[in-house]
Amino acid sequence: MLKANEIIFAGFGGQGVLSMGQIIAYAAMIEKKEVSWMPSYGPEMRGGTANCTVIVSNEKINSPIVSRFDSAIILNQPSLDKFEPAMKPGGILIYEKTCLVNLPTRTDIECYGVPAIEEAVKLNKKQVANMIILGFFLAKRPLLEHENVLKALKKVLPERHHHMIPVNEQALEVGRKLAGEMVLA
Amino acid sequence: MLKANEIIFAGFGGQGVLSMGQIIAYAAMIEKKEVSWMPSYGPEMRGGTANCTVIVSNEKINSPIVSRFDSAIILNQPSLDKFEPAMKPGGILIYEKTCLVNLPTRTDIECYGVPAIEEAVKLNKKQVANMIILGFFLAKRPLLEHENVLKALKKVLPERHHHMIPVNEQALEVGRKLAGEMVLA
Amino acid sequence: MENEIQDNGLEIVYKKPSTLTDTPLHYCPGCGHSVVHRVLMEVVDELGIQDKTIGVAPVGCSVFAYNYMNIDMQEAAHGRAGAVATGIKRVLPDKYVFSYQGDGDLAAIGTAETIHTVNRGENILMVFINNAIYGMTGGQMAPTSLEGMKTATSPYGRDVKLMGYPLKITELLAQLPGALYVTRQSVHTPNAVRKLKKAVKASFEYQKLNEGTCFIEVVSNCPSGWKQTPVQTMKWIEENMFPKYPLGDIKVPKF
Amino acid sequence: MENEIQDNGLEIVYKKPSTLTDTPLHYCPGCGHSVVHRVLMEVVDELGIQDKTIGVAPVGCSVFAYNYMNIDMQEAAHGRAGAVATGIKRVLPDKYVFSYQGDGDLAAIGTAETIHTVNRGENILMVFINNAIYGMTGGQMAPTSLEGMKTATSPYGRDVKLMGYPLKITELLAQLPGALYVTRQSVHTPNAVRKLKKAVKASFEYQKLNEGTCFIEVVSNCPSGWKQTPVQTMKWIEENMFPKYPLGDIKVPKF
Amino acid sequence: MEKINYKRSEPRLMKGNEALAESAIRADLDAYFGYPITPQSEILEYFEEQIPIRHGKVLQAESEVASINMVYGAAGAGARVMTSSSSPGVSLMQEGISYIASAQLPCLVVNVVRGGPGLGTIQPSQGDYFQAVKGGGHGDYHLIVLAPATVQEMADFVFDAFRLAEEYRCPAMILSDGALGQMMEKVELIEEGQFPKRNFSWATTGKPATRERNIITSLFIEPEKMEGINYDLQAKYAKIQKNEVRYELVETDDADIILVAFGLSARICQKTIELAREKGIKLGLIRPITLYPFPTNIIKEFADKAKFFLVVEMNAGQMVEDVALAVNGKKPVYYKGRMGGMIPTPEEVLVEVENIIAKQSEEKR
Amino acid sequence: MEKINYKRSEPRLMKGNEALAESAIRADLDAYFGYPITPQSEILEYFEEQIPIRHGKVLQAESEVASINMVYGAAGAGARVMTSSSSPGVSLMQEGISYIASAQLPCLVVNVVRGGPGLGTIQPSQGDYFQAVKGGGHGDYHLIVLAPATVQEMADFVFDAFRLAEEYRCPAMILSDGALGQMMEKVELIEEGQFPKRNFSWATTGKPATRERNIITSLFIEPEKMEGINYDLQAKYAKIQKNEVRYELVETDDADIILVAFGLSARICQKTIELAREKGIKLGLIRPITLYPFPTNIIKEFADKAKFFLVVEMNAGQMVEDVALAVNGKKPVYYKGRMGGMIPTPEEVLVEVENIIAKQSEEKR
Amino acid sequence: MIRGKVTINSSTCKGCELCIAACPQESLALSKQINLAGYRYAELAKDNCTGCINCALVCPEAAITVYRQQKAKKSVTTIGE
Amino acid sequence: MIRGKVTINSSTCKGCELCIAACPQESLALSKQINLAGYRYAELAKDNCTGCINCALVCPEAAITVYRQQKAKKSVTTIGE
Ligand SMILES: Cc1ncc(C[n+]2csc(CCOP(=O)(O)OP(=O)(O)O)c2C)c(N)n1
Ligand SMILES: Cc1ncc(C[n+]2csc(CCOP(=O)(O)OP(=O)(O)O)c2C)c(N)n1
Ligand code: SF4
Ligand code: SF4
Ligand code: SF4
Ligand code: SF4
Ligand code: SF4
Ligand code: SF4
Ligand SMILES: [Mg+2]
Ligand SMILES: [Mg+2]
Repeated sequence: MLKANEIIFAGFGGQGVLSMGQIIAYAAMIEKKEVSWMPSYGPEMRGGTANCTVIVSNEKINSPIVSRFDSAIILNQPSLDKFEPAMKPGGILIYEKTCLVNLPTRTDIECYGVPAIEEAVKLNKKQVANMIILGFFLAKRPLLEHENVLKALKKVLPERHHHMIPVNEQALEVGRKLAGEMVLA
Repeated sequence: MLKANEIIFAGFGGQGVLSMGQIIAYAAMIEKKEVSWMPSYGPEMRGGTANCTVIVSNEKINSPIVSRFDSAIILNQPSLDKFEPAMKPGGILIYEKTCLVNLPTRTDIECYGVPAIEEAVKLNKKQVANMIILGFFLAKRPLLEHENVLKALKKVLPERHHHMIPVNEQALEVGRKLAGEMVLA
Repeated sequence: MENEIQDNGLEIVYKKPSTLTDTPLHYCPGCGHSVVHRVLMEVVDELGIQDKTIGVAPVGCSVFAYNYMNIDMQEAAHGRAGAVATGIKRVLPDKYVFSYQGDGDLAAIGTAETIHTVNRGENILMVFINNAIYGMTGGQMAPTSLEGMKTATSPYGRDVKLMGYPLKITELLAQLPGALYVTRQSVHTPNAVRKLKKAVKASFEYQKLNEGTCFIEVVSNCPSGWKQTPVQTMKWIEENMFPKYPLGDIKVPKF
Repeated sequence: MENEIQDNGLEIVYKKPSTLTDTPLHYCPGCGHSVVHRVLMEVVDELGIQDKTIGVAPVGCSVFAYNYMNIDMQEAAHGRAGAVATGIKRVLPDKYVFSYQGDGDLAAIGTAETIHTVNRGENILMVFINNAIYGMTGGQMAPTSLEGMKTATSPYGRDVKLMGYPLKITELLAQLPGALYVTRQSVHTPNAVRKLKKAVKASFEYQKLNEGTCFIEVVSNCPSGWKQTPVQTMKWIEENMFPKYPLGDIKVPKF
Repeated sequence: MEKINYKRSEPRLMKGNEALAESAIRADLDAYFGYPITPQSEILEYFEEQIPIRHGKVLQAESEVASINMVYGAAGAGARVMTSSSSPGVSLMQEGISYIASAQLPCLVVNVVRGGPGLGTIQPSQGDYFQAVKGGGHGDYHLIVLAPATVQEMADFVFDAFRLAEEYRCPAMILSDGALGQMMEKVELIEEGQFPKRNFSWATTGKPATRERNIITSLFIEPEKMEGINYDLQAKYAKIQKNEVRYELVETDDADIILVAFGLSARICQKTIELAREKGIKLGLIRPITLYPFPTNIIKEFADKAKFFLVVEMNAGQMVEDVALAVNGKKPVYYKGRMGGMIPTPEEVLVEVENIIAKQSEEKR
Repeated sequence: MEKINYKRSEPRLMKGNEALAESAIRADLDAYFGYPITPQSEILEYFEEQIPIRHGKVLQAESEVASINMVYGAAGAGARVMTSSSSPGVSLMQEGISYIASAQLPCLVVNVVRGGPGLGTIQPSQGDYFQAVKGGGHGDYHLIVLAPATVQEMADFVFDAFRLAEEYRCPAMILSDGALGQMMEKVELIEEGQFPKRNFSWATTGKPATRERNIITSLFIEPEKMEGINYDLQAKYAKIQKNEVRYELVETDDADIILVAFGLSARICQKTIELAREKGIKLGLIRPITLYPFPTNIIKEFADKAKFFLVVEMNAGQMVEDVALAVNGKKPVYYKGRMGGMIPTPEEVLVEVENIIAKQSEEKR
Repeated sequence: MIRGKVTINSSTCKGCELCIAACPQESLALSKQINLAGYRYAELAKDNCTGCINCALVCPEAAITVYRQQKAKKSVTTIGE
Repeated sequence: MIRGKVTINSSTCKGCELCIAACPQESLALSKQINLAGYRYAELAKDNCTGCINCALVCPEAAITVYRQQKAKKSVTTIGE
């Protein structure tokens, strides 16, 4: 594993990008790794683009601000346009298939288009598309133990949504499976 | 005449100490002398002690703040207590006779007690007591031409009080006369 | 885009006013701010006063109003739109000046400026968007938030004895002699929008008379802050806002 | 100084309250501030609450109130006495807290704090000295200055259309649900002083109930600012102030 | 500055703003008064959620002006009290802060700085350094200013701030920024119940028969008296300067070039050091933790050893003046910064360092 | 700084505050917004008396917060506009000033400083130097700050302030003090009608069909844009620093000890020079007239010649930092001051000079 | 019944459904597609529009243009009444 | 008629004359003397005081103490009513 993994989660507000990042962050903390989670915040909170940067590291994290990424989870077109160029060579970029018009073009990174919404609809919960992607990502980049991701999920999900834990777990699993099937985008 | 004369006018608010100072200042300006007039201002405006410092000089005045005085016009006890010690040796200190309980004690300055209120009452205008003192002072220290003092008087007196110019002039004259009669307090 | 009169015998009976720019509005879907912007610009269009109108935007969701209204505008510090508008109107007395403010802006931090602007009878129009919440900063309690209302800063519901009562500032202002015309309108139905527009138009016309301040409260919504769909908010306005903030004219000029 | 009961069969029926210090008051001769100070301290004496009372002085002529009242006091920034009193009362809810403010302080710069303090129904007493002028700074126009009144900043008389109308803030405050008891009193006659004292006493007693803000406007005088003798000012109060600021209770608690 | 070993809770992942608020509750806060503003509204929101079910008082004020004056009142009544805001809101507090400093009341003001001037942006900035350390209000006064660089410090400094504020009867400020407020990191919070309340003899709690009345004021109408107050304040500041300076040294032992940076910028600089050392450039960092009192002496010391200083700030160059005053001409002092909500990258700081090195060796030739 | 020879009226004896106000009317002021506060209420009072019978607009606002925001509105509408206050009132204006600087509006703010901090006294002080020159509000901005020392300058600097403010689209401040505001001196006022109005293309006067709409704002939500604004501001400040520095030298030709003082303090120092030279001590004075831009270069120059610098201020030592930054360690820089409304006497300044001389010669031995 | 028509700017529409709720004819519905901003947008779903402009009056995005059968000689305005 | 008496603190009295105006008995008048603060002060000029305390109620300086003929068994208070 790398010394640190610098991950960007980006999409529209409401697609769950911030909580994806938080789950990773919590899980990393459970594993006693160093971690930082930095949202972009703004009046754009209310729609528009939302993103967060997560750093998972085995060493103390100095700058929580990074401009180049090892991993990217992309849920809309503006985010792809913004972050594709910022990927480090050899990095991984995962996007939701139906959300993009123009696909990534870089060849020095791994790119995967995940049909997360489609799969989520199959689970009767469109909202868990993000968890499918997360499952996919963690399968491709096994930064964290699965059980810790589940623990983190419980932390991040508000109490009142705890009845949705099973379907979220299911979604993670779906993503993980998709990752097994998919070798390159 | 001295290079500069540093004068303090001090008494209760309402006794006309500020305007005495202004008259001197205006007259000095008319004579193309350098001049500064500095009030002590404060919540004490409304009663309590009021004073102003006037510097009349043939040269440019640098510091308008002085702590030692050539001349003092004193209209109440607290002012005497405060300013008598601040007199330069050889200076002149003029006070209203009925306003003091304890008289000045310094022997290295000229001290005069002027019965200004008494004389003002004789003129049927108690308010002109200050002009009597001013006349007295200018007789003892002829810093300024009489006619310029009269011009200054017109400047300082608000329009609506211009009918009182004659009685003010009279008062100046009374003071001047008293000065002639009085050699030492 | 379209021709005024179409080939097929249809004529345009409603289109976007020309004084509204083409910049996409940044507001959340279904937000009343946008409607009020449009109504204002319809009136400016209609009265042909684009070149004589100066607007003042607040700090609040409508901080970017100047991106949408194609008129000269100033962006005021939070709560100070009344003072800024006063500054403009005093030096340009022949221009139409209006301020546009949210409930946090106008009725919390700007209370003093609001009251004194109206008390001086500044000859301006003040447009007051009451959405019972601080929209821009993420849904905190506003002075106009209703009793028991849950917001980001009243998570257990507004406890009026601790946090203050819903402030009916419009009623207070109506009592000031400087207030010429004070009305409460809404945007919850097409008819409400029609009435709002009438009020705006009247206000601009009154402004010529130099007889005092016109003040329009618009009972509006905040789908994001209220955590409701836009359609739900309109119902909620009727059921919850109107009992506290009833619609209608509160003060009309007597001539 | 004197014995309570004199040899000659006379008994003391009135003397300076013990909670008033011996420091000579700095106010101008005949100023109503002093009378109100005394009345406040008479009530504190009478209720025996010196150890439970905390006062807040404003910026204004009464800035030095703490020199005269022998109780714990804080001096607030100009206009902010309502906020300061709120701060105190929130952390010491069992104490009696009152603020004391002039018309410039309470109704100009402090308008927002005043309105929101009352709107929250802070369980305090606000004493509001309306002398229609800025006494301390030398007689400038206050929000409550009367129409046509000449002051240092309205030398041609207050032109209400340019400078604002006399602000009846007390009437506005009375409409806020947080206001428990709102009254307008005066100091122009012995009887007025008697009534004022009743109002003060009632207010302190209401404060125990935690039911909202008590607000007492005192129509007072400013011989220096008005350029009148004290005796003249009392007449002027009656003839000119009362028509605009009529005496009496504006809101009384309903229990 | 005193170092206290508190008992701490298990690590949690928290936003800086929330960690700060939670820490304040654990520091036995009596009251919080504040007004929403991005990027720190979470502080108020956290208190509104937690205080009613735990302890203390919380009130959303009608403005920042009201907030700071409520703080004044509560502090004067002897309470442990705080407010928080971001740049424009803190500007509105300047009069109140000057009053609090003058009346010598302990309290905590948190500024989660955003890009200015004016309404600006809501992104992180350090543009309020001057306001914080030179006194943005009127007259001669200071706040004790602590600059956290991590979420952990956002939490911990609440305790330090209150301790110092109460010890010196001096308002304290935590000068943070939007990034530190919004980001989540692991934090081990100090456990509740370890931070006792003091009994302030000067507080206005109601005058019992047994003592003179207490007066909280900043008005001393005779200038002689007001000057006396000022001498007292200056004596206090001298004492604070002597006893309470805090800073961190990072790889300075062998460094011949010294970066000086606080808060978020200091973390950027740590990364720069890493990058620089890979290239064989011996960079070190002095991180002022207390911005007032400023760590003048340690910088002075390094002025003998270092080739030059580079001050890295998220502003147009403010702390660089205090560094230059400390260095006092002994060595060149440079500035590198970004403004208005922009954050310098570790890489661009390194480029700056390299440019200066190049320029200097050119000058020598 | 440009020097313009205006036609002037016959000398009059006037209070500093009134001379300033009269001068503003002659500078064709469009509007004044203000709130009473000692020691500058005469400014508002003068306007309320004169403007209705002459020209312009005047309004007593409900507060200083309102005043500065009215100024913002009127300035944005292209008017020549000003406000005035004293220390606590100016603190309340800090948010508004930051907005004005950020929106790049020309206007004049007068601060007739009194003793602080807090409510303080109403006596003269220079305790607001930092606030004026470092920016008491949030973010990186500056005011052009002029420091008059005479009633004549109180009047004249109004013209300079407006000229600079309008040329640079930058708020200007006249930093005076209670003594200069209250004292009367002879003044020869600039006659009316010599100071033309500019036509500001950016002003919000109503959008005609022929131009794009004008927007006055300080909000640039993308930090990249806000940084752009900051770069523009900094470029402007650099230009101001290059072109507009103003200072006065008093008997510096042969001086080996340099006093540095502004405003009233500078006049005290002139007397000190007189007294010193009687004793054979070769004192000279650098009087900064513009406090921002600060006359750094001239001080630098003297750092080569002078034995030491003594900065005399009516505060706890503020400008002394800027002097030390200019001297940059070349010579010792000392501070002598009084605080909270007290004014140093020429004699005590001289004593300080003599003490330093004694100390220095002792150190040599 | 008067014949009308609306056109809706599908790129600025945010799919708030206020127009749908306001239409007395129930002529409007949301699209299946999403636009670039990620919203499903309103469309004329039935051919029974009367051109009453209700939908346009409540549309926050000013996204709706309304057409109506030409009447005698009413002059064209841009105004909602 | 009830017999009363007042004593007036001549050093704190500021001669505002409010007591004089308020006295229904016209018992009070200003002194010829001035005190240290420069004011003529109020004095009991006639012996017809009833101890009604009106003067004390309006006195800004709290300079007046009022005495009254002892009645049956009223307890002494410091209060004006
Ligand atoms: C001095 C200051 N305080 C606080 C803020 C933060 N702020 C921005 S908008 C806002 C409130 C917005 O609420 P409202 O006025 O009701 O407008 P809405 O967004 O609801 O339309 C606040 C508190 C600020 N920008 N400046
Ligand atoms: C922020 C601020 N602005 C202005 C002042 C100056 N000031 C002191 S008292 C006062 C007004 C006093 O008037 P009022 O409140 O009516 O009290 P009064 O003196 O009449 O009792 C003003 C404007 C100040 N001290 N602080
Ligand atoms: S947050 Fe609320 S007020 Fe603001 S744009 Fe969204 S819906 Fe409208
Ligand atoms: S100025 Fe007026 S209010 Fe102030 S003390 Fe004098 S009379 Fe009273
Ligand atoms: S114009 Fe009227 S009928 Fe036609 S779609 Fe709109 S609301 Fe429906
Ligand atoms: S009202 Fe406007 S924005 Fe909303 S769905 Fe209809 S067309 Fe779209
Ligand atoms: S007590 Fe009554 S009667 Fe006696 S002096 Fe006073 S007012 Fe007059
Ligand atoms: S009322 Fe009081 S102060 Fe006034 S004259 Fe009578 S005793 Fe003296
Ligand atoms: Mg709102
Ligand atoms: Mg008053």
